[in-house]
Amino acid sequence: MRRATRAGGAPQRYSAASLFRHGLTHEDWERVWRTVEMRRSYDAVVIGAGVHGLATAYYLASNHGMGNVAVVDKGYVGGGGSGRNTAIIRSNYLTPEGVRFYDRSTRLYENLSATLNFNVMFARRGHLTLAHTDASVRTMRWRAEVNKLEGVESEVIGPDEVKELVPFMDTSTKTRYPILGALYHPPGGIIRHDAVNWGYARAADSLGVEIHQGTEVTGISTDRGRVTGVTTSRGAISAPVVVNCTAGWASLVATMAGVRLPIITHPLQAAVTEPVKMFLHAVVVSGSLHVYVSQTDRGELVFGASTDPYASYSMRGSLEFTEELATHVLELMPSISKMRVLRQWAGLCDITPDFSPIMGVTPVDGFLVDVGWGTYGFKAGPAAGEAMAELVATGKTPESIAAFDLARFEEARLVGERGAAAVGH
Amino acid sequence: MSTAKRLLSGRPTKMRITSRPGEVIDRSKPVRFTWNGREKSAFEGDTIISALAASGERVFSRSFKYHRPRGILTATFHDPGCSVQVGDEPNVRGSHRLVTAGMKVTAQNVWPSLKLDVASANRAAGRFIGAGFYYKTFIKPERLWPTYEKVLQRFAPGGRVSADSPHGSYDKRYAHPDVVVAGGGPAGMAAALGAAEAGARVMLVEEEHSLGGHLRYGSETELAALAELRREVEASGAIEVLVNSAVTGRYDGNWIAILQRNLPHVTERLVKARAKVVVAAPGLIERPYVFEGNDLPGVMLSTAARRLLNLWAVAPGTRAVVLSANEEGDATAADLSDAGVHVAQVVDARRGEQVVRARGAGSLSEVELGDGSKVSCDLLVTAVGWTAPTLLLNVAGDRPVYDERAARFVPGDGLPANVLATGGIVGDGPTAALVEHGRATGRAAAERALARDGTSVTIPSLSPAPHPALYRSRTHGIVDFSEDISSKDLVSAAREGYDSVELLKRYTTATMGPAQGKLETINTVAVLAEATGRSIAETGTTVWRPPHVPVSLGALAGRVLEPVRYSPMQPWHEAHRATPIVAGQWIRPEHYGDPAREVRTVREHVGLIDVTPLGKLDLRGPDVPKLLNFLYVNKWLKLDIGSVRYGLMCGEDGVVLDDGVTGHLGEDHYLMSTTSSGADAVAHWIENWLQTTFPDWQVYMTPMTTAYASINVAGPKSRELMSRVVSDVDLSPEAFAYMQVRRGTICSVPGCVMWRIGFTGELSYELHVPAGYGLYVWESLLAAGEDLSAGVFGLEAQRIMRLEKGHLIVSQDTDGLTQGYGVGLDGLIKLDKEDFAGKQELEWQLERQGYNHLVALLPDDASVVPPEASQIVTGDRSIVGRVTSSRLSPSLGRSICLALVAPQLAETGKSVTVHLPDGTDVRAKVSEELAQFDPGGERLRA
Amino acid sequence: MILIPCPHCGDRNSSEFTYAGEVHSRPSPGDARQGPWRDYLYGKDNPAGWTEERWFHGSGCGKYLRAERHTVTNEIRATRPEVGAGASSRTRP
Amino acid sequence: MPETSSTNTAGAVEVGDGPVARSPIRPLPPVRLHAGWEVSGRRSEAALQLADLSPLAKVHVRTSPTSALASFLEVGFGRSARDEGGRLVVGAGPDSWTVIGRTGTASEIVASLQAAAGAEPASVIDTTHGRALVRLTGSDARRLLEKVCAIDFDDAVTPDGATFTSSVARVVTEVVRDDLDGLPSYLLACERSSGQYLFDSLLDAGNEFTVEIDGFPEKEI
Repeated sequence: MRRATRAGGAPQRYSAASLFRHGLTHEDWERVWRTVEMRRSYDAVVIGAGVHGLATAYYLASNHGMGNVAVVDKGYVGGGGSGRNTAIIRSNYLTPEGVRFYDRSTRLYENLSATLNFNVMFARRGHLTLAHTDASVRTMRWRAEVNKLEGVESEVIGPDEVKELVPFMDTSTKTRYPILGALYHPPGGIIRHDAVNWGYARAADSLGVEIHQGTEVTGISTDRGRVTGVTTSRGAISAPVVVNCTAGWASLVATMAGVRLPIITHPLQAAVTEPVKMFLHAVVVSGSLHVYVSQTDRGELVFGASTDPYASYSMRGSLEFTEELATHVLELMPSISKMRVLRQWAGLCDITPDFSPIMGVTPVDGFLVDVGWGTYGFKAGPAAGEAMAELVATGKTPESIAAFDLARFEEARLVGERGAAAVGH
Repeated sequence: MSTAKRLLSGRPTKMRITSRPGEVIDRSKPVRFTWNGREKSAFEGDTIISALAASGERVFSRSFKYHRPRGILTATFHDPGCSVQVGDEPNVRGSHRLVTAGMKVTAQNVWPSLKLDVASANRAAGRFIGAGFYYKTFIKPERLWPTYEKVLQRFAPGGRVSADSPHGSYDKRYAHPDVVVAGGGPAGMAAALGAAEAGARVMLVEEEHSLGGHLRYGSETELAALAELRREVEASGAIEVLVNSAVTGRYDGNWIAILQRNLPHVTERLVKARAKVVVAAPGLIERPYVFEGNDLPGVMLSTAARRLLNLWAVAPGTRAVVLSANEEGDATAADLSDAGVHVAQVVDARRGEQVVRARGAGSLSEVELGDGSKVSCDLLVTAVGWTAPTLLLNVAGDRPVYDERAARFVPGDGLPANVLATGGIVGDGPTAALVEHGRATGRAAAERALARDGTSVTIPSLSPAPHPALYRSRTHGIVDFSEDISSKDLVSAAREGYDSVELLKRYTTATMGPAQGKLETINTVAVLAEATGRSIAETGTTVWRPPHVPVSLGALAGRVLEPVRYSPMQPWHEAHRATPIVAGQWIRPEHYGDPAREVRTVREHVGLIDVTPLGKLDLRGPDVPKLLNFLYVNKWLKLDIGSVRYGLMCGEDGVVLDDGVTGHLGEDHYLMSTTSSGADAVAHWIENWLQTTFPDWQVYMTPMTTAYASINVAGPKSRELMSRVVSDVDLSPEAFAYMQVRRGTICSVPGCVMWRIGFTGELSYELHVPAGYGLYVWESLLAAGEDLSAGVFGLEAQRIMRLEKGHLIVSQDTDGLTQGYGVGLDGLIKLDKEDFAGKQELEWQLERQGYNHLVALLPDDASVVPPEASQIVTGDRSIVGRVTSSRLSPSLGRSICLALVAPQLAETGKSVTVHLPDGTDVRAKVSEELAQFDPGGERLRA
Repeated sequence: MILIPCPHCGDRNSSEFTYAGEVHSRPSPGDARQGPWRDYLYGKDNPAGWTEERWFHGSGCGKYLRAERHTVTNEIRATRPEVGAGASSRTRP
Repeated sequence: MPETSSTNTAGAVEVGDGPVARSPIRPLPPVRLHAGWEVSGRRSEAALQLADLSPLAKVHVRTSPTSALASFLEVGFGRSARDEGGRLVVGAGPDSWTVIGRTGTASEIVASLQAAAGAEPASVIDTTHGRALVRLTGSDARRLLEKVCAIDFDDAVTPDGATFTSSVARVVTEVVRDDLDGLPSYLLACERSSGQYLFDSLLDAGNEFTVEIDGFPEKEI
């Protein structure tokens, strides 16, 4: 096994000082990652250059010294769900295993800029999940209680406190869906998703990982129940371990290895408005109204909703999505009716029956999956990458992801996030 | 006196010139408005910017990053430097929005003022804050990032919203035109005419305030052609014209979104048109040229100059240099001269002449040419080529291809049959050629829309004219004016490795601003191609995403349509100040002031509750028993007429789905009740089985939820009360026993169904009354029970009483994984039935064991009510259950709970630790029975 | 908005329907083993291409129908009733 | 606490002469009793009118389209027609019909249909109390409906007599085009509890056409 090595010596440091120097000299910056010839063999192949694939490769190299790894992607770095999500970070899940896992991820995110020497702009904004019914208040309290027992900051707050955090919110009782309270999760926030992808890619590259964009996996080779490599649009690669880190196409990639997944692919749409001066600090989610919204540092509102109601691989977006979204946003904040939607887009989400991911081994030896991330994949990237890297390197499933194995469906051990994750961003 | 002389003579800055043949202003109607608090005058027909330009203003905003002054670039909707705040409306497109009397216009993105702009210090730092600089700095220490972030947020572009702005009035409309023509220039107008002539219903959509496209600011011949086209469109009875409206996108099934902005009674309206065929005729967008100083106020596109001159009679400057690579440029030079603007020099790019840089402090004063010569001027007009706005084609699946000869992207060959294109997006030509192409395309569209043969329609060819490929001069300048991205930024990012269009776009944010790539996409691609040594064709272009123009949230939301459902007794509830609770679409009384008193009324006397939202399904047919036997976990093949039975439904995964009672009313006739929230789901569930799996079963299911007003009469005196209002049913305990159903007359209302069941644990009758009589019966019952101290109770009292009785509420005391065993109803599940929904999983659940159990918990301190969702924990704080329901029981004078707990805790007398939300722990004991009140059920069966 | 040719009502917006997903037949109750049963509950083909699926026309005729839909383009090439109700299937030309 | 007088806000009718039935849509004054139902006696002359017809008898039929009862009903799915008794027979679904008759005639209708069904399987249910029914009449009716319903109301697609079920203002609604004296007119029926909402939504959408409420009509159906 090749040990991880610095591909081109120590990577160029990013800092205010280096920025200043470059400003004076006008030298070109070093390339963020190399473009190299694809080799015929690696210690592991990761399919998908999104945050999960890149983080897996990065932690393989950084934590386990395994740098002889190829990340292959049919598109470009961060071009799938990792570049299309609404970049919300939180850990206020419902089940203890979920809370622990996402808490780990949030903590990795909090330090990620320094870890990767790339400013990923994590901004702790506070995260509000609104409750409009007594049932929903109960669920919020359930989440708050589990969160606190797991050491995660969460609290159920009342309409007055909601109003204090979000002055634009209509917290009167006159609305069709009055706000009865909210789950307030101070550590929640937003991040620059592209920066995370690029930061991981750059850091992994500097440790020897090769990133091959524009390289589509067309087949997965197996021999007597063991994976032996992949075939790609640019030739075959042999590898004893293949990790499926795709989103949207997870079923199709798994099928190449003969593995059937309990996944349905749904489009998830998002939209952004024209910028206005900052007025919404917190991240606001309403499960009942199927909407979540935050305001970026650039002043744009970024919105998302629940997934489209039918299976589809279409990323064209729909009008009804923006209509529903606007209806519900204005239900919450009627005074922003004059703000305008600038752009809408869609990504693909792999939804599992229990709204929880599938991580770990499959019936095919060496073929691992890190899939089924539904609408909550981006926020899990670092923790999933870290755990998948450990699994690849040690061959043992880490405790943190044991509950999320593929076999749970055949063995009826579903994870209980179903109640909390309907629109859980 | 020429404009130039007049202006140079030092008179007030009046740039308005004498009347132009195509001008759209009405000089007889002056309008006054304010700009940054100062009063300004305009004419009706002026846009905000044309009026300000007429008054001599040149700077309308500051750029996003470097806070450079910005003036007019395009004089169209997409003018990047001309967004302004109008009253409480941010980001108004000043080059498009018409001035109205009293309008309060202010500049955005300036602090503290347009003229004195401290942030422009950023300009000096420009060399250090190129694209992507954020990613490379503010990394350490991380705790300082929020502080940096706050600073950055101050410089966020855009206007302001205010928390007290009214929602405003918006609207939507569905339409079903045969043909939608997107774009009302000459080709679009002709297409509409062609389609209408062929018999189609047409919707013609134009972004500007009137039809005509570029003809509006064209030559006299063009104006004459326009007049003729307008006359024809008006004369046609089959064309609906929407001006100041834009096709914002095309979605699956030719679902066309149109934003209509020209209506008197609503701010904006979203029209959703299911078009049979759509014709894209958006025309062309002129693209800016990249060179140093290209964003100085005074540097503008040739179309901008012509629009200012010919539509609003505004001189765009006094002394002009014209960089021309095409006829439009030449025509602009001619128009400028004609209007009295001195054209100092025409730089002919077709002869290799070049503009290298523009200079000026605050606005343009000098242009440097390719030969090094310098020309002083206050206006530089560029005419270097065109961009085809292909959004509609893109979203229909077409991928535009780069036409090297014409130096622009043109439609590919991937259009579906229900999308056609015409006009400038397809090719160039004189007006007659555009009209001819448009008319034929319109006819072809109609043929397709009306599903006719269509072979008779020949569409003449229209191809893009050759054009020099001019993107960037030998200096660097701004590429994305909204995002303040220079060509230098792009080159540097490409060299860093962000060298595909998508990566470059994301890294630099080029094309991501308010103009959404309409002005800057091609230049971005060209600069990237240059930086990577690839051709433009190889580099490709980004995908245009909807909407074509920004759409207000108000228009997208439209009229507020949120269905609400009311019971027939709602007027009474309102009159008696019931506290409402929203339960799905239903608005129900939670209580009438004092739930505890309402409980006592029921426990001691008799109370009425409105339970109309309970799902009620009428089931008829010989196979109903089979259906019930399949849906419920218990047995249903033998149920006497006149009896009701409780049943539990599970999904195929064994998870508890719903519960309720079903009564056997008559031969092959049953009435099923479901939970209120589960009514629709159960109806679908039943239809699903009947239609997809058991099509041979003869069952007709009819939802009857609101055909009946449902009233539960509960309490020890309920039989007494019932006896006063029911004459045709023997109410004696022997004749009408617990779990039986009778049909009869209540308060003289025939056709009522009554069954003896009891969620509250008291002797009670659930009455289903023909809904129109609901209010009458409710009031009559109360009147009849006055001396029995009859009262009403709401949902809260009912919840308390059901908890005293230990009855579960599906989805409160169960969750998304709770299977049938363990919820206190194990005896109900009959695994010896051949088949029922969920049977397999329930069998395996039983084999597997280890599932949670629903138990009643009694806190040791009877005054403590653990909030619902309080967790039950072990000594090491691991979670072993949770409180699902809890209340202070008025009947027992103590707190009571239901809880789902791990199996090892589900033993009578077991003491558990309940962790309260306030962080404290309390102890509670598992009770023997789920019911704490009358566990034997004697009151119920009285 | 997908336009669904309801075999009973004609072309209607997909918002009138509830998506009921891939069609999987129910293992016969007598001999259900865990593997096939759990696959019936959770397993999915999830193809990127043509698929046969059920929709429920809740805001229309109240009938289930089968549709052949392409999951990438969302094109529907044929629909037919789930049970015979007198209406014929619709095929797009 | 119990009240003996009617709490109906229109409140003109005294309780006492037997049961009073009420529409889910609160009637505008003057309120009168008609066949036991409270109805509005208001008269409008507006060009666009909305009237509450909920008291009319409504009978829901389910049977096979090949049954004797189906041929007795004659009308096919998507169409509507008056029978000899002046009742409106609506082909509401592939195997369902709605028969609308004058107020108070539901049991007659049920009896006649049950007789026609004979021994064949059928479900004949009086849904008078389960459905709200309104009528929108006027030349702008189509333009109003186009704001809240995605169906094509063009004469070629939805002529007089046409019927369909679709979403109107987001409520599942049975719509029957039933022109009155040459004026476009539409009957709209939805489940009862949403009746007031549907009525209010139509009024709101009709604001720009100055729609007015008309009382219960002389000619009921």
